[in-house]
Amino acid sequence: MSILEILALIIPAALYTAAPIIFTALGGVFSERSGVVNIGLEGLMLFGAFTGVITTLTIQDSVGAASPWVAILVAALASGIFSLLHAVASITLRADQTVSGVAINFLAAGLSLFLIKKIYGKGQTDFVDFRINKVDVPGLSDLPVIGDIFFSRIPYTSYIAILAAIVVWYVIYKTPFGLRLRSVGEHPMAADTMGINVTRMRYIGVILSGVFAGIGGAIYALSISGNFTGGTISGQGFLALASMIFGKWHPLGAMGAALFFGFAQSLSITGAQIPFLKDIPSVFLIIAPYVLTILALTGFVGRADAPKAIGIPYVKGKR
Amino acid sequence: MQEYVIEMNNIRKEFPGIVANDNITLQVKKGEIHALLGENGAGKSTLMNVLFGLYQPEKGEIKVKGKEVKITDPNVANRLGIGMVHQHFMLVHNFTVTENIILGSEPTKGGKINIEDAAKKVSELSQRYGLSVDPHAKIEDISVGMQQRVEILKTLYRGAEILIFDEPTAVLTPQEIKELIQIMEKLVQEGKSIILITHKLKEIMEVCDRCTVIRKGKGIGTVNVSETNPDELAALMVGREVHFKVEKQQATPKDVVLEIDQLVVHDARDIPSVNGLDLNVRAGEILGIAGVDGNGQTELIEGITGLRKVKSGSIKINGKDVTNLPARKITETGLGHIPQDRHKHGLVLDYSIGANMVLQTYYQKPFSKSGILNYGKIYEKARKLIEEYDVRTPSEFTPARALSGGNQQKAIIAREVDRSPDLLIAAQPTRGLDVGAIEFIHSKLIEERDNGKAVLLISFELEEVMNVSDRIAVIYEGRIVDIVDPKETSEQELGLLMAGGKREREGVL
Amino acid sequence: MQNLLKNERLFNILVPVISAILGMLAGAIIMVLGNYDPVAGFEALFSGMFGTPKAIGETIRAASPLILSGLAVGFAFKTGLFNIGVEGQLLVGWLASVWVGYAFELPAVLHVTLSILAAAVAGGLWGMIPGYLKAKFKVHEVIVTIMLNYVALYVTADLIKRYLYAGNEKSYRIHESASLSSPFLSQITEGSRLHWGIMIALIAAVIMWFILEKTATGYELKSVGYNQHASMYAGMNVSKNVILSMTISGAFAGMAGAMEGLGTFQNMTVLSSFTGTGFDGIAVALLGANNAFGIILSSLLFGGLNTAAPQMNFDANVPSELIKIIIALIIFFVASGYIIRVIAARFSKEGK
Amino acid sequence: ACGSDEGDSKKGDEKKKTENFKVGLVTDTGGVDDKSFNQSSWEGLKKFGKEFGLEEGKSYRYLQSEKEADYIPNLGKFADGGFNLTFAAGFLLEDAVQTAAEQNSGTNFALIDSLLMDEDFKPVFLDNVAAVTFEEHQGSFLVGVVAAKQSKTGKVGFIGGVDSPLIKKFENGFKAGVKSVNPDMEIIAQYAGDFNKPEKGSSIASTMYTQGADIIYHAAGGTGNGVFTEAKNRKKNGEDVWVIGVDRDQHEEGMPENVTLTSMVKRVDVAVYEISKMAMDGKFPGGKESLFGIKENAIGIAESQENVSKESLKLVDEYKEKILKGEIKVPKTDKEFAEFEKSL
Ligand SMILES: Nc1ncnc2c1ncn2[C@@H]1O[C@H](COP(=O)(O)OP(=O)(O)OP(=O)(O)O)[C@@H](O)[C@H]1O
Ligand SMILES: Nc1ncnc2c1ncn2[C@@H]1O[C@H](COP(=O)(O)OP(=O)(O)OP(=O)(O)O)[C@@H](O)[C@H]1O
Ligand SMILES: [Mg+2]
Ligand SMILES: [Mg+2]
Repeated sequence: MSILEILALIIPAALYTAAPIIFTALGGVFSERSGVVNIGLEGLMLFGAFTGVITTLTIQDSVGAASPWVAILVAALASGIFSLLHAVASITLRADQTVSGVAINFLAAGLSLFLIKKIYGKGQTDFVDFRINKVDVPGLSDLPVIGDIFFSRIPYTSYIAILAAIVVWYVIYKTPFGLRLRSVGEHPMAADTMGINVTRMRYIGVILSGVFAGIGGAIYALSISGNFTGGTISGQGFLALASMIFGKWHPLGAMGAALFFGFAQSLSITGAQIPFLKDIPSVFLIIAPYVLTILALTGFVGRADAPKAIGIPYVKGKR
Repeated sequence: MQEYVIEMNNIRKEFPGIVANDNITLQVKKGEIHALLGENGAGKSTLMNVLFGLYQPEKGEIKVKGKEVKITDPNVANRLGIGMVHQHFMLVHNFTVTENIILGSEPTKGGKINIEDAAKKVSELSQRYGLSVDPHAKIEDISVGMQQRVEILKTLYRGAEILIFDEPTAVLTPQEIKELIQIMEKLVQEGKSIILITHKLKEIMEVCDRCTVIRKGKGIGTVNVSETNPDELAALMVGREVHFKVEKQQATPKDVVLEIDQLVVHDARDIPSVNGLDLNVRAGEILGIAGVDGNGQTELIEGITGLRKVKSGSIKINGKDVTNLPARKITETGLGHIPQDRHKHGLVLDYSIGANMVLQTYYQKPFSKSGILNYGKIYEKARKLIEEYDVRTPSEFTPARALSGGNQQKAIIAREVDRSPDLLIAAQPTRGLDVGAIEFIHSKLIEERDNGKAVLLISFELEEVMNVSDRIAVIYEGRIVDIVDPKETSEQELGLLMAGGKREREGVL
Repeated sequence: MQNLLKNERLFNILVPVISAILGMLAGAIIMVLGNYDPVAGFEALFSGMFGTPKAIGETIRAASPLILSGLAVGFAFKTGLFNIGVEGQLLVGWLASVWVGYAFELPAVLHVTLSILAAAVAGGLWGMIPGYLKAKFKVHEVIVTIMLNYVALYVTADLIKRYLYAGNEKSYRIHESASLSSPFLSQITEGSRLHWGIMIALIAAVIMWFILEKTATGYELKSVGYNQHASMYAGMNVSKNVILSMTISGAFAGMAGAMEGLGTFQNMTVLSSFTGTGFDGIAVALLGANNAFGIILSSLLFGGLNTAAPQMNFDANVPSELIKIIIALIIFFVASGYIIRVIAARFSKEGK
Repeated sequence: ACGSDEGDSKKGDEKKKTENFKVGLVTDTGGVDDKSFNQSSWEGLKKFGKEFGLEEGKSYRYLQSEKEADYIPNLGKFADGGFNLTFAAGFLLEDAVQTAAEQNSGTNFALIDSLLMDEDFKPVFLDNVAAVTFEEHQGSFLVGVVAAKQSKTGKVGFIGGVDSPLIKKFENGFKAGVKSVNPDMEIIAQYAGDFNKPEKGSSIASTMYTQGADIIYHAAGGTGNGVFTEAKNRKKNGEDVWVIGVDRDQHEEGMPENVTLTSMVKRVDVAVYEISKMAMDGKFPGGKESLFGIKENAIGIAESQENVSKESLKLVDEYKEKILKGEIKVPKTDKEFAEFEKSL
């Protein structure tokens, strides 16, 4: 295989697998930038995958090919509402945010399967009839060289994810909302003295994390797995969390990290069929994404500074 | 007709278990600088937080320009023209100056923050009041004095007519204090009114028109500053007479304990901050280091105590070379250290006050035997120190976090002095404390001196350095530029030396 | 003040207990909503937890690795670190114990000890990596431990395949001399798989309590967790303590793996997904307030609920996922229970 | 080979026998709707139960395992509940069956997909355990024949879940089938290392298709879902690619784009049904291996044959005959395959 052929294999695969992680990591950015730790991304993503699939299954006969797209919106809404649990516990009730996030993960896993069993009488759903397909982007996919690498056999959701990262960056760094969100995560009391409603901003941050993780989960289920089982979401949320930290709580950084994960993973898969990588024991290729991430953090990415007030419930007047 | 811009009548504010404000009345005239004076924990900040809408009072009324108002949150205060410069700065460290100022009322253009417009407005404001700042600098990169200007600009940006300054001078250098006072005067000329909280009676005497004194949550009264003097104010505040002049005998210096030779220490950005410094401190003397903040004091202390690597030069304690030894080795050689930042370095706030008392000695007998702690002995020690140093705490098991700043400081001093180190480094030991606590700490330092210990005092407060030290070393750009006798030097002269010696400068406070 | 301390202690116990009860109640409500018979459900659940000697034995057996993984999480928490990597450390510990249990032939007591030690060392080393990276390069331990979980999962599977493969996706069995299983314990519990591992878990709990509360090392570890700057000021070696803390935490996790390797299974399966015990450890530690004794109790509760889930399914047809929901709700209640504590603390403060 | 069809019992005593007969199934963590052998086992059990008028939930039922540690207690629950026979779905339950069988010598167990093994991995037999295994390599051989016959590119792929002796049977049988038809065919094989990672399945499939393979046979459980996803995406974009399903007729999974060429079916249900019946008739095949293959109609290619050409089907029948006659001995391991390939 030539390098270009290899890239034409790896890059689309990376973009394909990165999309759900990007969305979920962006959700994490919203929540943690507002000062609320979100270990619960995994659960929120799972809930999104769950609602995404059952919505598609329910409406596909009447809505048709648009159903997965509608389902993504429903999943966003559902996970947004689900994330309220985390918000109420960790903001209003001042629960330990890590604890609450862990509870979200347990709850999402238990509740979704419980409901699946209740609704369908079995432990997993059928496959959806309409998926989010990989497409050749009209026009662009015919471009020489980059057409095959960047615009062929990639679902639209991957481009939407990248676009979303840019939009989120703009919102967080260029708008009053973003400035206020960040101020609440860094120094809530300062924000309070400036008349910003800390509690409200944090609720918004957490709910947005639910919305984005829900989208991420739904995209995973509707573009990759095609159905929902207990194992559909197993670790992707944690990978998104890692991406967010790796990306230093920055939307574009998180996106870059998610793409890096996707790249390393597809390299490890494709590697088994690339001549000079073929002889390496497969376990090395399989662990490569994880080891590379650690090395990257150790070597050149440097220290990540979390938002200052993260994890600390805001209590008016407390120093 | 309105005599007062602000009237707070019979304010009562309770916290669980404590009445922070008990029937306090405060009336501020338009265009005056009104001092609010009281011991640590008297309830000053609380009263101001009530005025600013951060707290809701249980009882009492607030009138702004004669109209009764309910200040339910800071937004309401802002609208009423009340602005507050908080005791602990309310700045987001990784935002720019402009971002901090506009936060909450951002000018936008098409949904996007119009940062250029805002920066221009900030520049204009800062010029108008002589508060020079760089609108695009990040807070974490600018000095404390500069940060305070940002705090002031925040209130002005919102069009505040009544400004509250909560202990603004505690963190400033003499120069900065002088500048601040000029700024305040300018603000008053513009028709604004100021409430100033400070523990420094001298400042009150210098700039304030009237002064309201509160003690233990109760209003004691309001006096015209022109009709009173520092002694009377102090007595009003504490409820007894206070001695300002520290009583001390002539020092009898003996052998050299600390010997610093050609010391070079770099700061966090790897720039030489201490640059070829020589200094000796003898047993039985207090050597004060005077200097403007940022001339290498922090790095000097960190170098001596082993918290920062020394680039070159040597440090000897009792003749033993301790250069670049681990911090613990240096401590064991005979060093006591009252750190500048008591929350960051001095205490583990989540540990009980008892556990904090053995922070330097927990691994030694009798507190620890073959690695096993003896909590009986630890708390016994703690009880003794609490008693001896009058640390006000419910018990030795109370978390250090729950103590007031003054009592936290006393605990640190108890711990460090009790080890009876040959060299005691005291960095800003009285920052933010009331006169009672200051008196206590100064007397402890002198007691140590009289016990034949060497004391190195670093302070930005000239008055403190002048009062307590036996000799004063002036630090400038990482070097000791002169050593003077406090009895033969005026604050004026010292200020000149601190500013670089030869250059013509007006004297400082 | 004395009162306050007493109240505080009371609340430390009361909040988890109330939460557990509320969690069960919520479970009952869900059963009713889901058209299941809550009476039958709970009958089955309780009988599955402690209804028979065998059920009790199985509950304790399931609790053993949970205690150790809870200790691992709790120990790190107490020293200011968040070890999400317990799962990975457990896996390498499991493998190490099985390896030593299989590859050597030694007298029983020695062999068991050595196998457990191997697990502790392997888990400790695995935990040391994020500790070292945090200390030296300031890399966030959460992300490193997440990554290392995956590395452990794939590497242990590969090592079994390469060196210990007995077929059917599992390793060789350990020798009898390395086994923790006990015919005696099994007999008194009427055929459960209860093994001596519970003793090790209990001893480990005592060790954790002792290290943290009674030793100078514990004083340092906690101090570094609370305030690195002050610890440095006090002459402690911050890097060393961070590494040590993660190592000890990892060692506990590794021993949790030994519970599976030497106790329950006597071998290791080539796993393609996580056991979940490491993540359950987070819940256990939280419910147990990171306190050694609390962790034992919460492990018994969660261990019991987990072992009883199939029983509930078998007898009352309630999907076993309900247990996960109940556990999640208990965690929520515990977490939010702090508000109860705050309210009560205020009351008692006023009263004094 | 065992598993005869002679269980046709007389109507008369059937009633009596069935009255007290209880049969259970312990699944692995997959559950009875995993579209794989758990599901297939349960279907067999249901068929059996319905046919003999047993009451579901009481006389025949299943219990899903949540985790590895549940296997033994779950088997024990059936034994305690007085079940005459309990099936254990999957080789992962081997240890558990051994332990449970020893503890409950009064009841019978049947282990699907494996023999019991001792410490040195030598087969052992217990009188109350029937070991039910399948000749998946034979079926894989047949779908290999179809693949070789219908590939237009001369290149086909195989994707396995995890690299284990069981899945190796699928791989080697498939390769042997392909090579038997056309020794020049190129076969790419890769293992995902996981039965539940659809994104890996999709990426591997993508790589294989891009390299020119037009037919992929998967034996990868949930990971295989990704293979279908990839094939459907490609077919939608006009590429002529196919998937060969595994275990059950996976025609459904290929819809609506219709990418399932055929499937290798492994009729666990047939085996479960047969063994249950034998047990009821007092002919429980304990203490030995019951092998199910083409002969027993338990292995073969799927019934949905709309995408398989006439010629392929004919060829499949020919090879089936040869296998049944013993003319072809289908390889199971890498070593056997190497020898097989040499002999071609
Ligand atoms: N948020 C709070 N919760 C509970 N009690 C508080 C709180 N803030 C202040 N207090 C109590 O109110 C009293 C007054 O505190 P306040 O901060 O107003 O004192 P202060 O006069 O500003 O002291 P200082 O000079 O040290 O700044 C203190 O004794 C303290 O016990
Ligand atoms: N949030 C709070 N809850 C309870 N008590 C508090 C709180 N904040 C402050 N206090 C109490 O207020 C008292 C004084 O606090 P404060 O911080 O004003 O002390 P201080 O002497 O001014 O310290 P500093 O010099 O650091 O400003 C202490 O007794 C402290 O326990
Ligand atoms: Mg104060
Ligand atoms: Mg104050």
